[in-house]
Amino acid sequence: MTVRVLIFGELARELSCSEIAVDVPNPATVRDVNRALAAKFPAKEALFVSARLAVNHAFTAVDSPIQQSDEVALIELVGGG
Amino acid sequence: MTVRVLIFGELARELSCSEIAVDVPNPATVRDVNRALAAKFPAKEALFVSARLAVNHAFTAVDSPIQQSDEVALIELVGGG
Amino acid sequence: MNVAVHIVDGPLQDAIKCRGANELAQRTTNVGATIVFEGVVRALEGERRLDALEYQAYEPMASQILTALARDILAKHGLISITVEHSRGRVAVGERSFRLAVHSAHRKEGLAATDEFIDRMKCDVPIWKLPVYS
Amino acid sequence: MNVAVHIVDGPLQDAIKCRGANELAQRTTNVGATIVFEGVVRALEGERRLDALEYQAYEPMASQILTALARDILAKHGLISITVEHSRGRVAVGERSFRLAVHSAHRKEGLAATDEFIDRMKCDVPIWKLPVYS
Repeated sequence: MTVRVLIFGELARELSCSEIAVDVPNPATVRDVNRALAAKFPAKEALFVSARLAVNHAFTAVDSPIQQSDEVALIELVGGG
Repeated sequence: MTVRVLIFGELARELSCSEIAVDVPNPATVRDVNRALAAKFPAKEALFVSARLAVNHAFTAVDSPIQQSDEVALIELVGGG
Repeated sequence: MNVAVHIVDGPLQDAIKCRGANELAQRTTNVGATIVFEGVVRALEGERRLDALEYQAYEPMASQILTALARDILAKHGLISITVEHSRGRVAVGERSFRLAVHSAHRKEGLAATDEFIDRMKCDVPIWKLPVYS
Repeated sequence: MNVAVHIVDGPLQDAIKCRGANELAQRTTNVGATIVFEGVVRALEGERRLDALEYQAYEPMASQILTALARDILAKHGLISITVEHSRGRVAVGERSFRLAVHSAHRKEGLAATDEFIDRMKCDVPIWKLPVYS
């Protein structure tokens, strides 16, 4: 299945987009999404393989299941304030 | 000679006065003033013998000389803020 | 619980602080210290001169995480209230993008809470800043 | 040096804070953090209920020591400015008797300076407070 991952900040500016679509097995976990992101952007593998993902607006354990309808967001490199 | 020592706060309220006159040798040092205060109020000896005194609005070493015309103030038990 | 969180478009204004600054202390006689921390956009980011920062907030998660953080800090430090304001969108150099107001019984817990709140905000709250260079 | 000290009769008002809060940050583009700490008179002193505190300041020594302390803290922590206001005379419960406003480039030095300033003020500045019980 295809999961869309929202991205923000410097990363979104650098990639010139605000979301990344990745293909993952079905069923899939948060960890599968991290791995699919890392595989899609080998130059950013270290960032993506360990990046914190929020699922439906909450930080989620890496072995949590992911549905296609979930809202997934990459919460990394934040710098509020 | 007689040296007048200004007092403030709870101490002034407790003693119902705003200054204490003490007799010290001439010449005298700050330490002599502390000792004279302690001798005058034996119940408060521990406080007075080590109390910080300001001379002419500055904290002063205990072996500094004191003149009769100096403005001496007991700066202890402060609690600003 | 006395926690309020506001995500505001553009720079923060004086208004809320001036209007409400002492109201709580006048009502609840246990307030002994109030701390207002404000973050201001600086002209230099590394070596380059900035015009502004552009803040992106991922809502409603940003407000939710700020609220959860404020509640946690309030309970942990035994505070009386926390109010948080954070800008989104463009904030020019010299303008304010963040304000944290803490009411507490004593100074020490208020200062410790302020420090911890900002540390944790920078780790966990999905708000990003992008430099707008001169 | 950007140090200002004011001994004020009675409780502190909002005025100075609201008027000047962001002026310095707008003028000098290096300000990244402003911290305003206010001390408020609490209703309880130990077990007894208060109406007010009566502050006695030994002048000009109080202003001189506050100024020396502010200069020392400014230099030690590399701050941009410090403004101090302290009441003398009667300040009722819920009213403010002390305000410290610090401008700094970053948060950490501003918070450390705030804490150290108040600790040292309580040791060294000849201002006394007397409880006025209900």
